[in-house]
Amino acid sequence: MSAAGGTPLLLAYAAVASTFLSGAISLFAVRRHPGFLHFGSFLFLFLSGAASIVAGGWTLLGKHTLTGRFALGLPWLDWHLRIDPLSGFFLVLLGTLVVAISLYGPSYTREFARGPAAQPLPPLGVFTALFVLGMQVMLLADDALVFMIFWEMMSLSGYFLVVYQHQHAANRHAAFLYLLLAHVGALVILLSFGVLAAFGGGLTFDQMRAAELTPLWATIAFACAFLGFGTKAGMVPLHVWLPDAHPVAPSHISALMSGAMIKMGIYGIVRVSYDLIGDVRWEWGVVVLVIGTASSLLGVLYALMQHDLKRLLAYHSIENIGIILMGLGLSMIFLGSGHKMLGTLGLIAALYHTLNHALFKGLLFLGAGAVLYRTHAHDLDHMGGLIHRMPLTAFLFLVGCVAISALPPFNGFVSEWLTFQTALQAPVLKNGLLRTTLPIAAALLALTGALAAACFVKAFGIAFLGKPRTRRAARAREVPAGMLVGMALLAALCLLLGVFPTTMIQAMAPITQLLVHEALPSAAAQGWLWLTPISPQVASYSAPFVVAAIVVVFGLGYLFLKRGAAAPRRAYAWDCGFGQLNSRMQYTSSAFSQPIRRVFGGVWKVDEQIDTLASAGPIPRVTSLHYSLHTHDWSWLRCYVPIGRVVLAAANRIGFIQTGNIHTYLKFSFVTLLVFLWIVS
Amino acid sequence: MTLLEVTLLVPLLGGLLLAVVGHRPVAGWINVAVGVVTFGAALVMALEVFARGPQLSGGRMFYIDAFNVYLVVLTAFVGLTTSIFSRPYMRHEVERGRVTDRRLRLYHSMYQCFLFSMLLALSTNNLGVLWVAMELATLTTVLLVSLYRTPEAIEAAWKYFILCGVGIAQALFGTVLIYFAAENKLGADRDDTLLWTVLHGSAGANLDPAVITLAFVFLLVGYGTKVGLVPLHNWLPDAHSEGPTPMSAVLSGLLLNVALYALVRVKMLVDASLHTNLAGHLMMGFGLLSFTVAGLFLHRQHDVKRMFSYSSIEHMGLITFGFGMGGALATFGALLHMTVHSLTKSAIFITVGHACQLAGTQRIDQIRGLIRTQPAIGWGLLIGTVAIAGFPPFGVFISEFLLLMATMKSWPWLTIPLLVGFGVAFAGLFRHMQRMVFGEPPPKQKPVEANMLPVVVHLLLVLLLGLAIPGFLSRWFEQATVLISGASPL
Amino acid sequence: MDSELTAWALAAAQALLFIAAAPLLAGWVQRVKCHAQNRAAPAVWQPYRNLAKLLRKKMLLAENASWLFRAVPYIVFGAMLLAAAVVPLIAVNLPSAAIADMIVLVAFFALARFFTALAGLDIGTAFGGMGASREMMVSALAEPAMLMAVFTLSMTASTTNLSVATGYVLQSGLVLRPSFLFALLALTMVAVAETSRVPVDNPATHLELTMLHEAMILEYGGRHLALIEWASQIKLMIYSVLIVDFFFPWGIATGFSAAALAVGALAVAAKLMLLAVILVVWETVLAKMRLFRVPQFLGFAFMLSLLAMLTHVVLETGG
Amino acid sequence: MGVANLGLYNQAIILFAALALFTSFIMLAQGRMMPLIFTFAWQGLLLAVVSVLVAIVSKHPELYVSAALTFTLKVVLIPWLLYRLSVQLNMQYDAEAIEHPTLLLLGGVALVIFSYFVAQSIVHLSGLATRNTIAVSIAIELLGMLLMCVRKSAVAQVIGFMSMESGIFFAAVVSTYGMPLVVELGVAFDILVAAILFGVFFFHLRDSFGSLNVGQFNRLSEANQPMPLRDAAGEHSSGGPHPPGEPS
Repeated sequence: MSAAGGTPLLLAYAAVASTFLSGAISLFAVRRHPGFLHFGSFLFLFLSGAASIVAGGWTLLGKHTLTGRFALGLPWLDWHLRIDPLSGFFLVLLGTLVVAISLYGPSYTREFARGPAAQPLPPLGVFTALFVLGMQVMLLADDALVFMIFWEMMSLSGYFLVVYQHQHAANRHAAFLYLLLAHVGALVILLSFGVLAAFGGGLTFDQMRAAELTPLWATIAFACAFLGFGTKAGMVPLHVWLPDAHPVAPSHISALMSGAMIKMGIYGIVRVSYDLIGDVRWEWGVVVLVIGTASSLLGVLYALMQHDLKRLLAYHSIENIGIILMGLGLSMIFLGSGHKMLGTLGLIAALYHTLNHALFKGLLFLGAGAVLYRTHAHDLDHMGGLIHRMPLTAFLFLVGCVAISALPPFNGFVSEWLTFQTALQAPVLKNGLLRTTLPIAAALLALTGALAAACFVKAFGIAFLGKPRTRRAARAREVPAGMLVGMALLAALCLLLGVFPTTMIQAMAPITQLLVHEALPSAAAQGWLWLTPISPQVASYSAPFVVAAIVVVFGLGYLFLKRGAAAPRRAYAWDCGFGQLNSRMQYTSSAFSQPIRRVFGGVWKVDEQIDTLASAGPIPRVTSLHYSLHTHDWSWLRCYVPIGRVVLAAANRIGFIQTGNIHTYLKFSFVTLLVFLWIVS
Repeated sequence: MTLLEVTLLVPLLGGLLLAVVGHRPVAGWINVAVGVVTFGAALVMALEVFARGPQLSGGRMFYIDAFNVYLVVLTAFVGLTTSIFSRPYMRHEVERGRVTDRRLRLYHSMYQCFLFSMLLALSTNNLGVLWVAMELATLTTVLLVSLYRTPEAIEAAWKYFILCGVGIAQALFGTVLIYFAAENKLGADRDDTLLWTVLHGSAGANLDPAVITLAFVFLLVGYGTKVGLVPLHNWLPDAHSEGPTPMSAVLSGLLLNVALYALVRVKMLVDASLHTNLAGHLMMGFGLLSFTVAGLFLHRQHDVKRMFSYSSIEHMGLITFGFGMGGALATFGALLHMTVHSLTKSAIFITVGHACQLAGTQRIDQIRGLIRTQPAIGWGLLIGTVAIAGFPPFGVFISEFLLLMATMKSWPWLTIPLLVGFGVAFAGLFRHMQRMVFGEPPPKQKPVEANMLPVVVHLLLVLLLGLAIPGFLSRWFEQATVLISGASPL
Repeated sequence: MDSELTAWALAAAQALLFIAAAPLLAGWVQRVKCHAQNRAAPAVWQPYRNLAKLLRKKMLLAENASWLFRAVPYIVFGAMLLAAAVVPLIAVNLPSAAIADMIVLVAFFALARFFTALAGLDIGTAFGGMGASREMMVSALAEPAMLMAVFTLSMTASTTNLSVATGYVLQSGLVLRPSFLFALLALTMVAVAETSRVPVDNPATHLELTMLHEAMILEYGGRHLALIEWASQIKLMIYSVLIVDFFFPWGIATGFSAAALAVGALAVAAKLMLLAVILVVWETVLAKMRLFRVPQFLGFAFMLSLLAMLTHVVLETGG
Repeated sequence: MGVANLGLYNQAIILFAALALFTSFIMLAQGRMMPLIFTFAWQGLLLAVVSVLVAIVSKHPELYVSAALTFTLKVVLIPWLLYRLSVQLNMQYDAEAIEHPTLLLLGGVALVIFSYFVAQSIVHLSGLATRNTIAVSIAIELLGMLLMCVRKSAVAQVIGFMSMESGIFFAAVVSTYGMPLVVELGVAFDILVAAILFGVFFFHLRDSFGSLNVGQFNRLSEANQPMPLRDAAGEHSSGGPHPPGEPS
């Protein structure tokens, strides 16, 4: 590696080192001086985040590909590290979130230092650091061993973070499920690497790139990788761990998990299928597209039924992973059938959405954390009216909602728009089936988008608007500045990436250059103002204009309508003559989603209980009425419960070996002996 | 007197000494001291061997090569750390009145004799003496298993005694057959014909296949019983769960290794003379069976020590599978796995011992909230389990990684049962683990005096092995791998 | 450069004309409707009078209305303004069309709807929530149908740019495309749902059980209400213009000569008047359907647009 | 070669081997305690005699040692030990009912055939005229194991164990003129210790179980033990649908 070019890698090392320091500080100092967590651990976390942003950005813009080695690991296999545009891109993503949470964390973790949810702080700091460390080094990994070590380290420290508040059985269950699926997934990934290594004759990624696979084995390798990484990414039907695990972790960790960790699954899929295996086949693309579509649709439908804010957000992660996968699938289809440019477009759309989702999902989880911090409520129906008490948080959360609902001018829209554009190029394909399925997938994507909008109207509306539903919500205060800064950073980025997509896409060119040796020259052909992915004739979008127009309307409104007009008078809303409106007359979250529940009947397993308490007397009149609604996940009931049953049944049957009767045991060994003697002679 | 003699004699004399003074408070310290001396001698000897290669000593009675020298060191080391742990542990048991002075004396002296017998088994050059030492190991531990004299303990000890006795008898028959085969190839000076160096030398190549095959079957069933391969494993959970915890630690940490060592030695002979892969296939089948069955058994356990003994069976199965598969990568992985497993597992048993004293029971459903009551124990148990479940950055992961890779290379479809096995075993371990470690502790649960030093040391070593294998160690492994599989992974 | 400038000027002018003409269309529909239901009809200018009245009115806000509630009308109006700016009314090839394509257009509607629904929830009355929830449900079903229909056109014209697509249809002359037939039907049904007309919604009613759109904006008054009303009139106009542009583009100006523009203006005016009459007939003969019949209605629309797409792929490109 | 044209000594060897095999059968069928012990002693005696004979035939003086070892252990020490114990535990008169004795004996016969079949593949190595006695030794060993498998009484099991040992010894003698001395001594030592330990255990067993009937030992059985409780399974992935993950 060239002397000047070496710096990004060194920066990355620096990032890793400071993450490590942050962990070490919490391990040794925090028990005695909790202050160190806030001003030592998180400080170094901040540095590490910044360093990895710089390192990643430098590599990305400088189109570097640098490698390094450490004499660790196996005697015949050093640790190979390498930073290239792809890993650089993901390092930037990770770093951004890390910076955000390191600003947000110090105030947020005070909650755990005392009060009802008091927990020992050192584990939190240590495992947060290990979690980030795992992801950073995993991104730098250039051989299967290092990759797997740090991949598992990420999963494992994630487990400790999920189970951090281990008093609740629900948390333990969630953590267990999470770790189980993560472990199995990791083993499947291992198999995929095993195939590549067997053909490439070595565990380093270079050897794997060189491997000449037969189509069958290539498909097997891809399938293993897709399954394994998909488990981490949370694609349907391997997603069941996600909505359990993400909500129960501390919120800044949930932000990291939903924002960064599941993206590592995407990274893995891209790395293995585009980089290591190399020649992508369109059949894979179809599978990825179908699974992606299913994930996005089911994800959002399940999200609609949730009334736990963080759980709702978790299901939206599944939805967005689905959208990313759709982009990848389209790109694979086009690449596999020889349309490089469109393949590149799909890849860009997918990666762009990965970054966007990291930003707004991080923002939303931090916002949910802020609400939790003040109201200690997970349930939407215990919030309400917060926009009056915590206006800034409300505003930032709203930004997140608009962005994730794919509404212009924010970033979520751009990437979905790119995905649409890719899908609409279906006519260039020879295969008639694909030509029809791609637009249908696009239409389902539209459905997803609309449902997501509905879901976030519900989330924001029920949580922040209307009247406070509980006393705690009524007494909430704005959160400390640190948390606001953390969220504001992400919100600003959401807007920026939404308004200047052209610049961003230009910056992402090296990635596609690296993976498919193609870029999108046309994207910026008309200058930064116009985004024209394919050609100005085919499609164009100009976010700056949108912002300008809305600003103009506000300006005009101010000039002509507001100025000079008398200050508005406040009055009570019309109460139909029933006396004062109170907070219980508002729509609840489940009421809001009830129409949609009726429309898409069979998607959920709904159990709905209404228990009324009637007073005794000649004419019993209902004194109290309690309505509860739980929606269960079919894939859980249909796939996982049976598997668990089978295992337990097997474990139950197997007991017969251990009868406790010595004669049986003797007979076992006697028979074994005789059988073997008989075999050999 | 040579280092080897020191390594062998010190434990023996220590055992005799402790047979006299074993009940005194100082006995615990003597135990530790003996351990220290043994370990020191073993280490220096290992370095010598490492410098000068294999060496014969004691009139060709003893043979030390790369394969067994690191096992000798491992045995001495785990023996030492366990003795460190057993001092406070046994004191606590005495206070609880579960152990009288006589039994304490018995315990201490038998502990050292047991170590002696294992070291003898490892270092001898004579297959016959190897057998004698193995039998001796059984005899010395039988009384340890029944130390508490509860009906369960007695029953467990009886089963252990009978089953291992029978198994070992088969092994003797196998040895006789090998001798038979060797004797009529090189009829001259009869006392040499059982010497490993002679058999494995040029002479070994042309032993009669039929006899050797027969012999291997007997030896496999015999030593396999001690390794704890399903379906010969039944003694193992009982013995582990009923005996005192230090004994469980050395049983699963060391004895199983030694038995497996014997098995592998024999396999080397058989491969040399047979030129088919019969032995390997038998071992693979056995290993895979044990691996899967033990994984299922993990789910149905109520007793924490019993659970971990099943996990030992599982890992022994995996190692046997690895050795059976042969090939440089697999063998290297298996050797590494032997090491990390015995380190981790003994650490776990040490922690479990303290945990049981803490909770006053071995029943899983009555152990709660360790991490709250005594974080050291809670975290120790948690991290130990994480390590044994094969999570990086611990060494177990590396060896499992290598084994999986090797399997993928030579038997791709066998990776699927392995995968399922790992998943099932993991679930079995953690579903119990979480309930013991996490949650709210029962009202009046007090911390106990615990010496976590051994645990920390073991786990740090395992961690080190996971991150980087030191040069000399890796060269040992490599030499051993070359010795066993005839090829080098490097 | 100079032509560039004139083009932009024209674009601006067209956008202004668009929003200026929107209430007129509404008024026309109203008037024709009254005639059809033989009631005394208000003047065509009535909507202007209403808007003026509302704009003059003094503001009255619910006591717990937040800043969001007051921001929403401007956002909604802005979104509609943008949408109006990109739809070719009297001339194609205007530069403003490049700001946004069909998909973005749909997204503008979604943006407006999103914030309207939030405003509905802000006050915390039961009606607001009800309206918001129902509106989101309906739109969730309408959007894919609409996009599907739009995709059919864009796949035919191999562009999603409105103006380019219109130009394509225009210069390819009269081609009988089955896909366009289905797409037209689907788009019309979606338009009816989206502009909250009978049978999906009834803009005239304030009966709680039937309200969708009205329920959300129930708490608005004064200039806010004016902006929102105006925005929904623009929306109606946009949909009508889209339909006539895509399926009957003839007469729309391709060059910027005064004559061409005049012709274009006249043509579109005529077409819109005709369309309004059809709409009125439709609204008069149909009755409003139950809320949970709406999904079938929109499902049928989606089916039609799917059919359009398939016929396009199967019959028209012979793939 | 048939028996007829062997030397007298070899014929004697074969004869005694056959008798030893017969004694194992007797042990298999013998339900009462004392005769069992005596039969075992007889078997030891026969084996000792055989090793002496082999020593004479093959001029291997060191076989006398192993003969002596066999005699002292199998004929004197162990039977005496067992006798003393069963007197002390006053069980010298108790007998156990063997279920389906005929079936058992037939099984024994089958084992003999099997061991002959196994031995076939290896006997050709042995230079001895009496090579087929290897089959007998294997048979004795397997029969000993069979004895352990079917007998309920601890003493019977010990005897079975010991007769396995003697079978192996016998194999060593007839196939290879015995093992190297050090091994023989080691083995003998182990067996001695084992016998003593068995003695110790009889008392423990009696104290904690009240009888030596090992058939009743099933405190450590897992077969009829239920799976861990439901709430344990609640931690497991088959814990069924659980309420949405909000803590509390």
